[in-house]
Amino acid sequence: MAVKKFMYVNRKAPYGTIYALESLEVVLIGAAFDQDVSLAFIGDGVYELTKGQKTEAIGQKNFSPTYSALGDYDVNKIYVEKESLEERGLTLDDLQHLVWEDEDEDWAEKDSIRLVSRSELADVMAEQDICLSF
Amino acid sequence: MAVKKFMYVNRKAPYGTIYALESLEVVLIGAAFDQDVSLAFIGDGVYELTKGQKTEAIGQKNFSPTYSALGDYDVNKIYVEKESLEERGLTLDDLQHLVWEDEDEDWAEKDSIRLVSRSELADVMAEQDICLSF
Amino acid sequence: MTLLHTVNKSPFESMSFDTCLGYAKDGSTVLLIEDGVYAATTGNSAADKIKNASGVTFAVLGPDLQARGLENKLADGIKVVDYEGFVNLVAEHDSVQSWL
Amino acid sequence: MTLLHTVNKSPFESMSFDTCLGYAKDGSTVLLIEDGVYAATTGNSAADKIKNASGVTFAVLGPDLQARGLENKLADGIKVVDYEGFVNLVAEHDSVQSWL
Amino acid sequence: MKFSIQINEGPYQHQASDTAYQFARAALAAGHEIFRVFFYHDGVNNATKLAVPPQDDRDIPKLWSELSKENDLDLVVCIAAAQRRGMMDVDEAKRQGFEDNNLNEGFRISGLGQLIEAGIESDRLVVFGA
Amino acid sequence: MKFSIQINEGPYQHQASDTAYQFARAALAAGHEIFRVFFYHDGVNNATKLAVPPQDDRDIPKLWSELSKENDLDLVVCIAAAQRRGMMDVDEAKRQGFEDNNLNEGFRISGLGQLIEAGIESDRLVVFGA
Repeated sequence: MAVKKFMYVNRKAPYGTIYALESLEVVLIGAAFDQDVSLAFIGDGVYELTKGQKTEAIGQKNFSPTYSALGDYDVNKIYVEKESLEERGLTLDDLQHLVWEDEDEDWAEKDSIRLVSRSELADVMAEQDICLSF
Repeated sequence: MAVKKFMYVNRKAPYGTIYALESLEVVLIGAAFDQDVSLAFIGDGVYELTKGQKTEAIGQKNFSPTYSALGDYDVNKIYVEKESLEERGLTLDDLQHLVWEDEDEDWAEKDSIRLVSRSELADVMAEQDICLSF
Repeated sequence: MTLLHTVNKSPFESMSFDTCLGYAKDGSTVLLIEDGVYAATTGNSAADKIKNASGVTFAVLGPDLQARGLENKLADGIKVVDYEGFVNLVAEHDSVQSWL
Repeated sequence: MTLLHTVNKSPFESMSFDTCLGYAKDGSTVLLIEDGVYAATTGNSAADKIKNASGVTFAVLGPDLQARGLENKLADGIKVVDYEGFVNLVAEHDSVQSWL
Repeated sequence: MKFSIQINEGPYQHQASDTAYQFARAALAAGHEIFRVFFYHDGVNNATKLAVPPQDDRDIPKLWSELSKENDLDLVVCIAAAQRRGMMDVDEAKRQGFEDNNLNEGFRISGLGQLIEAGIESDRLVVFGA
Repeated sequence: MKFSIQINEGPYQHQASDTAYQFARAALAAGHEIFRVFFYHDGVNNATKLAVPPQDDRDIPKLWSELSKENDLDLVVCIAAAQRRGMMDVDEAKRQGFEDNNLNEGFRISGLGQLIEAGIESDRLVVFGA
């Protein structure tokens, strides 16, 4: 069976609702299926990737470290929408630095996050077979 | 015990979510408690009052006729925010005509809906003892 | 490849509709369902945005528009479909993105 | 009488914050909680709106701001409270309106 | 001061129940009284006794149940909302002919009048929702 | 054509499950196949057998259960989401030491892999949520 293009579209902030966490759980399970996987972070979804999340006082589990493990699962196409960051007063420096190791280039460490414009991301989205929305 | 001012703040459109329906259920039960009751319709809440709702095809119960019964429950302070109507391209003519009968004036029929500006409604809200939000 | 976008939120309370328009490329279709149908009505900012989105087809789920009492407020140029029409739109496009 | 307003939605996805500002009269307090805390951060349109809302006190729930990793982005003039401070704000005002 | 709390959303999906719980704990710690916590809409789902969240996560229904036990809190689940969504205590389950029920200890099912009464009897009502 | 459906919200609170149901019926009527309906997030609450909605209202969990029976639909409830929210079939309830369970006929509990498989095996996946 041919590999399909799966895009996980993340548009919700973490902790206020569970979508971000349960979306990540699908990504981790889905990684075992050897499909062509992309993650898109749009709108408030970009807040899922902020550095320095500390959740003790709200009584929830901090799941943000899991994003940095995605590279180990061969999930390394992580699209972050430029306009969404700018609208929120954020830059890439406010987000975690996510990397993966490229087997084909002697395990060279490469950036997983691709900062793209809305228009560029729209092109990537239009090429998907499956868009999973949460 | 002194009568308290209760305001039911309705900000959600009907059918897409259950808040409008279940809010109305509270209003009907609450009417038996002889408190000073107001309803505010703000934002998408104004859509709760549109005329001509026909819900057969979506499989849900049309609960909009219940609003016209509120007058019989002595619920007759129904504030509709002017700015919210205008932003949506609606006028009072698009809404149900809600009335009540004034016992003190020989059961004269009077309008229940009070079209008010955001600023006027803010003043009314500030006088409440209890704001119930759905 | 062509994409079917669905929007189920009011354009007056949520940014989902605006975000969707940013992703709706030429040749794609935007289907308004549930509380998203309010964007299909006349005399407001959503109607203007739809008019300006050239190259994109707009459709609205009739049952949801009827339920909300706004059939007579339908803006020009928006196709009304029933659930069968919704199914057809899904079949006719290559994939579906739901702007929840 | 004074009103405590709470907002628990992001100002970038929902209109709740804007609507709340329209109802926040002089002497009232707006408390940002849950996803509402994003309005308390710098460098965006929400920060400008807060700056322009003179006569209104703004507070943010610290635990929610920390959880979201944005303590260092807190805009000027917004008071940080913990859950005890939230309780105190409720007690100090005559009633509470939650902009859900 | 006497507080009441209304919760409109179920556990986990939204933060509403978490925030309400932290608020309730802080209010009790500060010496306030909580007259009632009223679970409405999907909020009724906080009353389940069948939840088994992951071990490294909080158990929201259990937290409420324990807080109730420690502080003699009145946790009221709206019956109309509960029936729609499948929350049943043992008596209601019997009445409906079900062999199973799912209401946790510390919660009781009652009518919407309990919410209005909470508004009348309390100095403040705070609503948590989505 | 082969469809799959994902439902992210519970019954009644949001229209998601209603719309998905109408969509599924229309798809079947038009001769399409539905490979799977996957209930995720609060969507797992659609699988309850304990709901008793008002008599003049639709019974959403029952509608799904009946549609499943008539069309041999595969209704899958995510186990991780279900455990958080207190949805239990009889086997899982026994494993967890509960005397009660609440999963309706026609639904089965399984893992998230079933959602990915649905995406792989189907021509289209449509997500309904809030």
